[in-house]
Amino acid sequence: MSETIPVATRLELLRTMIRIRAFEERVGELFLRGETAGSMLHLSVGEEGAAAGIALAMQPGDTFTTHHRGHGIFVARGGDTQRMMAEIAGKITGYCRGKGGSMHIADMSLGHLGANAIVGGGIPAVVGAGLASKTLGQGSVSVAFFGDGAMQQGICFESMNLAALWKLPVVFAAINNQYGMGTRIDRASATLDFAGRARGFGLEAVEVDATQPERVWIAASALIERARAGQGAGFIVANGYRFYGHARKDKSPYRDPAEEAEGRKRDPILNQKNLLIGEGLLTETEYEAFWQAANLEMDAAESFAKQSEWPGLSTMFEDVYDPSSPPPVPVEERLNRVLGGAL
Amino acid sequence: MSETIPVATRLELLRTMIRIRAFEERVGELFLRGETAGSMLHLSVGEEGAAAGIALAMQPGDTFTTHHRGHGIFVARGGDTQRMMAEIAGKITGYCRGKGGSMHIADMSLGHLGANAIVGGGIPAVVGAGLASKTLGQGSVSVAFFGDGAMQQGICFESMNLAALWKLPVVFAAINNQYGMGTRIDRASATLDFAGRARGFGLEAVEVDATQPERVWIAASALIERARAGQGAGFIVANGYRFYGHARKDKSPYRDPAEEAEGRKRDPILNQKNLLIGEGLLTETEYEAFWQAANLEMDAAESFAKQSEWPGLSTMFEDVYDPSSPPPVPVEERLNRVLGGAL
Amino acid sequence: MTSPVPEPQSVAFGQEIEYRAALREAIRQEMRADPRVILIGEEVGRYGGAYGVSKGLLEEFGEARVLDTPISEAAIVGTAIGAAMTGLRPIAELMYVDFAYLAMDQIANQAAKIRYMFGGQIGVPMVLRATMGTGRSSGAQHSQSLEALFWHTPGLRVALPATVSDAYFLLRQAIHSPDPVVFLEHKALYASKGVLQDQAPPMGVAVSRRPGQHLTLVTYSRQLHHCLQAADELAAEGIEAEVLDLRTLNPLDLETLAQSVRRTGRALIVTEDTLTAGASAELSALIQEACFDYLEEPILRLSGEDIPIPVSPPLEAGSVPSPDRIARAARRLLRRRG
Amino acid sequence: MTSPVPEPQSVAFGQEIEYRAALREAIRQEMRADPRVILIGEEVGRYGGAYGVSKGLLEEFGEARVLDTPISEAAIVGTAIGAAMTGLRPIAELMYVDFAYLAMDQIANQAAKIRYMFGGQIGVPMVLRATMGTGRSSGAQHSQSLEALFWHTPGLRVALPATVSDAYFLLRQAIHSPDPVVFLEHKALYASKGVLQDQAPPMGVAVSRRPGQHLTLVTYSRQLHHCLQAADELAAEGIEAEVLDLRTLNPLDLETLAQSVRRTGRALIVTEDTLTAGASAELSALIQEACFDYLEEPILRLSGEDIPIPVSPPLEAGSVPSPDRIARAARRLLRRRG
Ligand SMILES: Cc1ncc(C[n+]2csc(CCOP(=O)(O)OP(=O)(O)O)c2C)c(N)n1
Ligand SMILES: Cc1ncc(C[n+]2csc(CCOP(=O)(O)OP(=O)(O)O)c2C)c(N)n1
Ligand SMILES: [Mg+2]
Ligand SMILES: [Mg+2]
Repeated sequence: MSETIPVATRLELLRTMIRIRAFEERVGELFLRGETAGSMLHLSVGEEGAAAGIALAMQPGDTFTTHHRGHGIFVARGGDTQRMMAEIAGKITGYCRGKGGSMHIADMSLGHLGANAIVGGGIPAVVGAGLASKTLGQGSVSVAFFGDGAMQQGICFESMNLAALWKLPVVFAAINNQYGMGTRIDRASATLDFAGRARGFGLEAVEVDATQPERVWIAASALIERARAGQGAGFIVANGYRFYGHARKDKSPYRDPAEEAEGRKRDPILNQKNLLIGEGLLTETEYEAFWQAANLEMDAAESFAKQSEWPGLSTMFEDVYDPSSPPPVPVEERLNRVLGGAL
Repeated sequence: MSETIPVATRLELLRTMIRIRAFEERVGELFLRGETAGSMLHLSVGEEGAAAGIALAMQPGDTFTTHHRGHGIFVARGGDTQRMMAEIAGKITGYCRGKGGSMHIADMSLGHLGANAIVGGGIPAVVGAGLASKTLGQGSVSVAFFGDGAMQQGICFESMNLAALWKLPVVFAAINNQYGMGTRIDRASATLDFAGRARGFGLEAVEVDATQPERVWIAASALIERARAGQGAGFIVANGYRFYGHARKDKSPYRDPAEEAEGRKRDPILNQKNLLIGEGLLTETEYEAFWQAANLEMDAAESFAKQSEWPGLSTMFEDVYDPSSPPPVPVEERLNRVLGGAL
Repeated sequence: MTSPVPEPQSVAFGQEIEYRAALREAIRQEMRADPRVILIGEEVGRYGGAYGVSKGLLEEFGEARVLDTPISEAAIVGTAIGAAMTGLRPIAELMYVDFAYLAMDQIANQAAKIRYMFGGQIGVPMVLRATMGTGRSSGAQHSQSLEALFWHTPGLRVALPATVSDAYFLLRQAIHSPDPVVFLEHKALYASKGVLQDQAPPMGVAVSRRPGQHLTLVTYSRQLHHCLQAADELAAEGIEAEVLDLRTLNPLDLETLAQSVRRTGRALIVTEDTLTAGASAELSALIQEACFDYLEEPILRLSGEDIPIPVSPPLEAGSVPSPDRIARAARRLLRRRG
Repeated sequence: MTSPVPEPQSVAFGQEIEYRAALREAIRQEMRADPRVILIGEEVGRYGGAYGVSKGLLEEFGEARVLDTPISEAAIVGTAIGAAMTGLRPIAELMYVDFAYLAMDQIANQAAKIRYMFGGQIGVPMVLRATMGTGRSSGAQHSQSLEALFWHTPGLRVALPATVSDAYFLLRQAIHSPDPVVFLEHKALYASKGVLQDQAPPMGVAVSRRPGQHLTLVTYSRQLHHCLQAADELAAEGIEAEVLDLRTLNPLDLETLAQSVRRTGRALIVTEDTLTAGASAELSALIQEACFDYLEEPILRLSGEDIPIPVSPPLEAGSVPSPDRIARAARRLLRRRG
């Protein structure tokens, strides 16, 4: 297990987390102004350490699935923030042509097998991706990202067992932000030792502090490379805190204000900044420059999303089936056929 | 935890196991002669120690669900072998009026919430029964019986977590006969430490040798009484061997003959017989008398089943809904209405 | 979390209230009347329900009867089944009906079949509440209308209240049902308001929400309101549409339905679920069977497009029936042969 | 477990073989032709499949391509989905279609919707095989016919082969499909025999299995054989029934169906699934819409009773259409108005 971490990676962790937060804050604003599509927007502010730490430990060609709070992970995996923002706004230029929105962003070219609005729904796909990697000798690892809430979904354990049984190049990554919606983990889970639970399914399992992104990166790298080497599937739980409510408008009345204040102090960005500044690897100016660049990037993403068009009504019928077969017949056309007397 | 076991119970364990085996052998013969309903019949021969040991540790009023290999458990819980055999034969006098067959025997008066043909399907119901017991102060414990195969079904773990989280009077009982159909457990499960897996969900967990029924009884009693006392839900895995094939006609070509021969030597009935004879608590004559009584009981059950009637065709429409509302309209009657021009 | 003995508080009959408040009051009244009634599901307690239906119930009835669960849909339904078989009267909630797919074994292989498989020994008196439908751009996994699945499963009752009074009374009736009831609440209706009447017909009775002699609009749930709007538009043009609210699909009031269509000779079925093999197919088949000799025109179906629900607002809105599209179809139905 | 290079063995075209052998040969041919094709499910390997379909495939293709799984239906389907998205062409097997209820989230919320939700970026080229239907007194949880669920789900193809040739060719076509195909094999057909033709029409083409001018019997899967028997009986009485085998519900060959009913003026739909909101409802609605002006008689549905499937043999047999009941319904359809 490598305990050393290149300086470039240490800086990249910080830069990535800043980009994630800038992205999340920006889409949060758009949401509040009614400029995103849909009633739900889940921000990963506070959890950037888990996303950046694990995502940067992955290699090009690796695949992954994410959950409803998955923007940050994809930003860290190289997602195009313009197309992401356009998708969240429901525009035709978005990753999914406006059909998927915030909870269904995907990008096959970057190995993103898709975000999922079903808690736990995207987990077994990584078992399949791991199987394909092994069978076809692709050399890739597949990582499932999900929240602590998914640790109570049966599919999570069926998937773990399969991946471990078949020694697939797969890693399960639970981002534990202490809550599933309004339910604190100790009111949802009979035990809080998620790593122990995963060991019960034959996984190499490790628990890390998500607010220390370098520790996340080191632990994730070890698991991912172990899995890639054919030594078995792994599990990592990264513990952090959800700074905002469950969805953007939720004020989390179910959380203790003292707990919240405490939780928000555990900021992975500040932790990493202080670490790097402390070691003389970063200056305040450089830190500010990261932010400026991130904000400029998000300005561009925002205007791209705004200037993009809505999808045309007829696109609705596209993408149900492969383009080699005809699209579904619109209801309107069915009525025409019936009333016109034609078939 | 009580390590003492009354002599009466020790003898009752033996008598019960003999009745189970006599029952299973008998329905197996009926099956081979084509005198049972349905293409599937799963016998628990070899596994009587798990059934008797756990079932006799339960109290009147306790409830339970079973799986597709559940005859033995219900015999041990007091099931009427005549009505059981009639049900297996598909007759109107059976427990379920011939509608359920071997895999769906149930008896509310004895707390049998039902056998299940879905592997794992009956498990969550005991969580509900435990909840009702706790909420209404019923004082009962609910036990889910299932095979090792169900240890790979997600619903099993969701149920375990809930029962542990809410400290319900519930016990999960896995009867591990080493195989799920043709698949040996080590080809189905990434780890074989099922008790450890259950602990990952907050359960008090214990592993026992199912071919030593007294040990099963002692362990089960402790778990059941602990659960009844409100100290939390439990898990017991009882390890044994399936003497016959998966279903009555399966010759288990996928099993190593040496393994089979070895497995069949681990006979819970002989173990218990030898134990009791060795301690001078049983004579060969008394042992034979248990068998004679059991065989007579099964003769009576067999003739009851044979002499019973098939259900009349119209019973098909009964029991879909509560009798206070009308039954479904038969297709025939629908056609009459259409063709008669009446509604 | 325990509460003092509840005030003998009466419901706001005759007043205008929200659909979600009507649901809440129904649960509250039943929980007060019967200690066996419990509410179980994700976020039903502290959060008060994803759409606020159960706000205040945890405070009144305590944690033993209002149970927040982990995210384990299959176990939630399975737990409700076991509880219903052993003396409780559970109201289980799935936050979105789309999640029923995670619990379908418990719903369709267990709850629906237990009475039958066990030869009538016992029923499963539980209610399964869930949010359905489009209207908030929630995407393909949070916007479905899956009533046809449940209707296709013998043993399940299916209720789809469209009005405040039905939200209240059908839910109370469902809680009293000896058989499992799938109770589908449309997300676009939670904030809708209406006068809570002091009574409503039982399950299995369709209600004519508007008389009319030229055609019958057959519908339920949110599309009732679209149909009523369309009927108003049509009335201005001299077309009088009867608007029939089925309220429950199982039991179904085929008689009222058949009588109306026999009178008008024209039927337009309006549902929000995916058209193919959906609820409107069964309704069309039933009407055809019962009214063959009376039909002036083909029975029409206006339902959701045969596509997953897209997020983008214009696409989502365009994928299900609207008042405008209903009115247009109705006009064409009357115009074809003069 | 690895095997020598397979013999270039040709399939038994022109010979009589069993339905299950036809399925096996289809899988074998595709696995030989394309190393990306894998078979995954419970007991598909060492056991050779619960109904013997995959006997010998493990020996030929090895453990890397014929994968015995734990009893984890949801994960089996989910794994197939992920594999299909990353380069494999999985054939996943559910031992009984009743178990689809355990995997419905993966089937209906994931496999069916992935192409759409992700804006067409990728499809899920997988086949989901499952055993359906009555005939072996297997009870309420092992005997269902759930094609309507899949047909109601946009994004899924649905195939229901009735003949040996269709078992072979439709399965090969399904493996080539860029979209997920639910492939339903009737348990009462596995041991049936027929001549394996050297070709069959593609998915989406209905086949007239018997010409006739008096009425159209519309069916698929096992009920095709019941319909053909009934048609023989009827022919002896001078009634000529056209028997239409739909073969696939999605895509559906509505044109052939409509043409036949327009010609005969009478349609009797025969399916084994539960009648209410089942496949026969959609077929009835479609025929009514396409043939309204041509119908001499109401469209009839002969389907499974609205009950769970009972175990007791006389009840099970009485709960689904039989040749005798089909013939009787057909006679009445022709007799009503002389
Ligand atoms: C199957 C399913 N059940 C319930 C929900 C509703 N829901 C969405 S997010 C969420 C909480 C998830 O908690 P967690 O997995 O910890 O992720 P987090 O939101 O904390 O990132 C719930 C209950 C859902 N989307 N899918
Ligand atoms: C959900 C489900 N999947 C598969 C099956 C088919 N099946 C019936 S029994 C069985 C093996 C079960 O093994 P186990 O749980 O160990 O019980 P055992 O038969 O060994 O008693 C299988 C795969 C089923 N009935 N239900
Ligand atoms: Mg969380
Ligand atoms: Mg076993």
